[in-house]
Amino acid sequence: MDLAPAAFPVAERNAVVIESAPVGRRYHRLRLDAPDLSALSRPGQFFHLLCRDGAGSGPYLRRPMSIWRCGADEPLGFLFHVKGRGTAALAALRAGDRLSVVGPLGQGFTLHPSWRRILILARGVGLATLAPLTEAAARMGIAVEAVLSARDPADLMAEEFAGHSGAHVFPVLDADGSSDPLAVEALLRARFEAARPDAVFTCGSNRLLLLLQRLSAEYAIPGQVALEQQMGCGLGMCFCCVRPIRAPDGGTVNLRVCAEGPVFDLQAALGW
Amino acid sequence: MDLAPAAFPVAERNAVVIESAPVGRRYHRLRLDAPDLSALSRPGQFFHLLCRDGAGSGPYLRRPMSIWRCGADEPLGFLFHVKGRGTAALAALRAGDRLSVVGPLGQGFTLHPSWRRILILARGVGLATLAPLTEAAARMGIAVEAVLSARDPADLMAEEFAGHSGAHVFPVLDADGSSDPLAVEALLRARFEAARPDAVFTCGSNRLLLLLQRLSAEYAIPGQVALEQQMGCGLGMCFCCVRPIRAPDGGTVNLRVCAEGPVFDLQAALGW
Amino acid sequence: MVDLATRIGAITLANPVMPASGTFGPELAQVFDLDALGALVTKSVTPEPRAGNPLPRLCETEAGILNSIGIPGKGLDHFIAHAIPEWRRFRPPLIVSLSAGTNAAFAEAAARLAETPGIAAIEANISCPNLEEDGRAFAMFPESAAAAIAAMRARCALPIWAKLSPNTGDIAAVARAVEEAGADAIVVANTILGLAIDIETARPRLGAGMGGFSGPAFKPIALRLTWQCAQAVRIPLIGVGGIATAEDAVEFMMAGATAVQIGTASFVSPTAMMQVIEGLRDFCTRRGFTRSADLTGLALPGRRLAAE
Amino acid sequence: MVDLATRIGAITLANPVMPASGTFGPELAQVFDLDALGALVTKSVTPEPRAGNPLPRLCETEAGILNSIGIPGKGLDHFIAHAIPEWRRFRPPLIVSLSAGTNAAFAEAAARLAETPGIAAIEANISCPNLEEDGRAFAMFPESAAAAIAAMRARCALPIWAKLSPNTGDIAAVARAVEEAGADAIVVANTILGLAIDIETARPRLGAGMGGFSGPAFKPIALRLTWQCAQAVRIPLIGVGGIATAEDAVEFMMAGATAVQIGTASFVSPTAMMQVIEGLRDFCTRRGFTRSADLTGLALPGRRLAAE
Ligand SMILES: Cc1cc2nc3c(=O)[nH]c(=O)nc-3n(C[C@H](O)[C@H](O)[C@H](O)COP(=O)(O)OP(=O)(O)OC[C@H]3O[C@@H](n4cnc5c(N)ncnc54)[C@H](O)[C@@H]3O)c2cc1C
Ligand SMILES: Cc1cc2nc3c(=O)[nH]c(=O)nc-3n(C[C@H](O)[C@H](O)[C@H](O)COP(=O)(O)OP(=O)(O)OC[C@H]3O[C@@H](n4cnc5c(N)ncnc54)[C@H](O)[C@@H]3O)c2cc1C
Ligand SMILES: Cc1cc2nc3c(=O)[nH]c(=O)nc-3n(C[C@H](O)[C@H](O)[C@H](O)COP(=O)(O)O)c2cc1C
Ligand SMILES: Cc1cc2nc3c(=O)[nH]c(=O)nc-3n(C[C@H](O)[C@H](O)[C@H](O)COP(=O)(O)O)c2cc1C
Ligand code: FES
Ligand code: FES
Repeated sequence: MDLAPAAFPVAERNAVVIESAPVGRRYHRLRLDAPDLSALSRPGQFFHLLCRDGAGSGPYLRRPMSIWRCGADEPLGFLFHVKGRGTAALAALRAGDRLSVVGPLGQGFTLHPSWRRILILARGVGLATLAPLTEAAARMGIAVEAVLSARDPADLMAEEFAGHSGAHVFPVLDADGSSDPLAVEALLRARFEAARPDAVFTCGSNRLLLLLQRLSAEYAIPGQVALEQQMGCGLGMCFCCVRPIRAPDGGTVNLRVCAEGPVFDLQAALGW
Repeated sequence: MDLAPAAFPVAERNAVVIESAPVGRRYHRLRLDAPDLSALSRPGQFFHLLCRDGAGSGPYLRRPMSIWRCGADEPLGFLFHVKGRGTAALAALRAGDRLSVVGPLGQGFTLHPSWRRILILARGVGLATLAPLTEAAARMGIAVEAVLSARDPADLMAEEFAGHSGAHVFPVLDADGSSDPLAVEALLRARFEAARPDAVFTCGSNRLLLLLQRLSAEYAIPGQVALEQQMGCGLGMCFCCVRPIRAPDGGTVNLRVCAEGPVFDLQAALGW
Repeated sequence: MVDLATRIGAITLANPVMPASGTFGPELAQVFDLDALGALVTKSVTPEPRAGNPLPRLCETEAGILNSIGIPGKGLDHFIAHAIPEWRRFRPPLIVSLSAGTNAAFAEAAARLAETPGIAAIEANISCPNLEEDGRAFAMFPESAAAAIAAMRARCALPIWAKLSPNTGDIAAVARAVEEAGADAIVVANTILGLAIDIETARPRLGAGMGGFSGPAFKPIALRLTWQCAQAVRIPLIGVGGIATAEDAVEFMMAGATAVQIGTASFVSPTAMMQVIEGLRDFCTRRGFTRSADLTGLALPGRRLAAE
Repeated sequence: MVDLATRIGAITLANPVMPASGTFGPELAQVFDLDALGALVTKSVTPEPRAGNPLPRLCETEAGILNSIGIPGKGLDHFIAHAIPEWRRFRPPLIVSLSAGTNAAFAEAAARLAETPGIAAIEANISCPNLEEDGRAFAMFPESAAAAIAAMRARCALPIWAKLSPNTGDIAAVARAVEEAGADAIVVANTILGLAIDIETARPRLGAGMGGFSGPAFKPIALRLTWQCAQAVRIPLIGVGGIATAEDAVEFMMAGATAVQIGTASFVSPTAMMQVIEGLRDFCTRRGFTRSADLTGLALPGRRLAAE
């Protein structure tokens, strides 16, 4: 379906909910009918969602949510941890309800055509942010290995992550200690040695960010990280979503997660 | 079902909605499961309703609503004109939802056992306030004649008014001019002459209040009127619901519609 | 068991929750046992009878209300003769709210109330208009606020709680001034001036034009005022403004309040005060506070969280 | 067709709707054509670069938000070199919001902006802290407000809009003072100080402690401030505070505002300003107003409703 480029790159749209369903015990997924926006969306970008349930009740400000599924022939999908009032209102939406979205927003991940193999390291619902990257890599013939860290098997959502990307998933769980930093470091070293990735990506855990920064520096592998921060406008206007990011001159500069981010160079991000 | 008198005469109760249905084009009725409160309620009293629909969305303050149906073996009923945000939220309630009510509140109508015949004059949804009076009169063997004034047949709601009280209803409509003040005056004089009522009651129209005051003074027939006023607490604490009422000494005094009212002596009320 | 006992100067309350003046009356006894409250606070009484403002006296805004009731009442004589006896049916300490137009009138009325048995303290509503300052409230300026309190202090041995207004530019200065003038506690705060216009009639929605703004929308301002006063004075603070839940009450206590008042929330839920008392007990149990009084001032700069 | 043209002193806007400083940027051009706006208002620029406040810089309250961004920015030199050229891509009049710590710094910056082509007016953010008055905002007192405006007036030919603070005790006096000091219009109002505490950590939710309160919950206060200023000065008023719909905008105009600004509402609906412009046109059509300017001041005491 060939869409004329939207007059404006960012839309404020009341999209119809196609599917609203729980995932495991703590998560929920939504699929929306917005073909033009889904086609425009890039992995790592996000939408700013107005969390009002069917009857208009919910918190005042919008909530940022990574794009979990997108593409010309794919409904716009979000996968989220039901945490507070906003995500609860989203989880209360039923098919047929409308959800106000603003987006696609922010700078997504970058994949170089020359890359043949990438490694993904995600914790918890961070995998939602990295899922569309896996699909995109598969379409470019790039092999994907993914270390997914979660509390227990129920929380793993490997299927929600990999979809039909064919990514090779290495689950690590708190339940059996395999998600312990030392164990994860050993696994990463083994993968770096056995099938050296051209680039690494992470989202969702400060500890894993610091670990991946150290290892990828040691192995001189470039990387990217998707960060999170509380947001007001989501469009780069209010300066409430800044994070200190390492500047080329060695100092740090406050950059907007919603505008310069959410994806930053792995080595430039500072732990939070 | 013999109920121990409630420890406190006024309850704040989350009652379950048994029935929620539109009536005609502009009205709606609700029936609630609150047997003890329904048994305590007297004609002319009201409840203060928290107008939040199934999902908790609605205006901040409660709305006052007359008791339309009550009695030991009768669900608590309200019949209302869907007018603004509050009544719209009430109309959005579904059977099984909960509705927070405070009451029964206020002073109701008085019926003297010695009376044999009463006449009721109601405009629009004012008939909801007078409906339980009709039932009570019928139970006391008091004959009831009711002049119901409405825009057109669809708005008449004679059945919602009379229920099985056997009241004799005289409909007067804007549509055919029969609700014109002169026509209503002629009808009332005819009824006063043919079957002189021991007392008259009215609610819902300033014009009809003034007409009934004049005629019942001329025929020396005692009467009562149920008034309305915007409310804050509904319990007599805030003094925002006052209306000027004629005092015995000929002057006027500000009385609280929620505490001293809503029912006042017909001749004491001032037009608004 | 959590100890909710609350000391405000010489008075001890069973718990820190009481009604806000003007939003409470003996009529609430129809709903629950008023003896469960920390204290009872009356509608402001004025020396002379007052008719009150033209209607409408109340309107809704987003998450709050505007009111301009105009302190109607039958005057001090009627209050002492008829209202006090009715209030004496209840056990909690009785706090009489007093409004007057001049320092002398405040002092005279306070003296008469001091001689009336059964009154625990006087809440001086100095946020009402001062007729000798072209209608500006006493509590707008440190000097006029202090003068009213000092005048009462000289004629009345009962504890005096000064109720401050948010409409001043520097509430900390007003708080210090009333402390120096002898106030035993500070109630912060009365309503903040607001307006709503009906665009169909191009007229204010309230008969009197402007009105007092209260309810949840007002909470962040009232909490800030409490926080500022807590860092300016040593006498106990009573926080009021938009409190509807136990969480709200804990926020005000952590900002420095020793006790809290609940007003507009009782219109939405007449049992709100009971729910706050219960919720406060649950919070203290969950977080390991043996005395609710230990919450007071926890969030103030420089105070570590003791219970951690 | 309804004429939405709006005159503010020497400047004519296509309609009375513009953004509020700090809640708007060229990034909004990704969503709609900014040329449809009455005017463009920049984030406050400061003479020197500023890092801004510690995080979190924003939190939600009931029907509103608290913010303490701390006016981060790259300073005046960078603004004139890089930001102005970017703003010149758009047609509506450009209003540059200026914040400074002293009268001299205000005057110096205003002078430099006056020599920069493409600027229609300067919005003087005198609601920010005055470093020479121990951090109290210029707009807290008539004298300090007037001094800042007078200093700018002497060095800058551009129209100066004085943006006032709700934290003062007497905004009418401050309004009169800035009018006399040469302000061409008054923007009323900046955010009002508020606080929110996280009771689990017993710490303020904002990194900087207190913050500015804005959004729908603030509207009744901002509307009252506009109403008070409208009866105190003759220069045009620009109303701002909790406006999200055309009905809100009409309320402020009837209270005396010539134009309105929309801030926090754009966070909830980036197209809010467009909806207000459309809604204003519909209201005027429905109620028979041929010029939206005829709405200004309709609700003020003594003004009959012309259109009835
Ligand atoms: C760019 C970006 C992408 C995100 N993608 C996802 C995703 O794909 N799936 C998912 O489950 N979550 C994601 N999050 C986090 C998500 O925004 C928060 O979980 C959500 O805002 C919580 O809102 P709430 O009202 O349910 O929780 P509450 O705790 O009630 O929220 C209170 C406030 O804190 C803010 N907040 C709380 N947690 C976060 C957080 N982690 N990040 C940013 N703001 C927060 C909320 O926005 C709100 O303003 C993302 C965040 C960002 C910034
Ligand atoms: C004692 C009493 C009994 C009543 N019984 C009935 C009844 O049986 N059936 C029925 O249809 N209506 C009845 N009313 C009127 C009913 O309360 C209003 O229609 C309702 O409050 C409108 O609320 P809303 O939010 O839908 O309308 P809105 O117009 O949005 O209300 C705005 C504000 O005005 C107040 N208000 C508006 N109209 C009235 C009114 N007529 N009386 C009091 N306050 C009003 C509302 O309470 C609210 O505070 C009664 C009113 C009183 C005082
Ligand atoms: C209807 C109404 C009447 C009030 N009357 C008084 C009064 O007589 N004296 C007084 O000191 N405060 C009065 N107040 C202010 C309240 O006591 C309280 O300070 C304010 O409403 C803020 O608290 P809240 O948000 O919990 O209502 C009144 C408030 C309302 C809503
Ligand atoms: C995030 C944020 C940043 C703001 N920054 C500024 C600023 O830099 N300069 C200024 O004069 N006002 C600033 N304001 C105040 C707004 O311009 C406006 O006066 C206030 O928010 C009330 O309007 P609103 O309720 O429509 O937001 C800011 C407000 C917010 C919410
Ligand atoms: S959320 Fe406003 S700048 Fe990022
Ligand atoms: S509504 Fe409060 S006294 Fe009647």
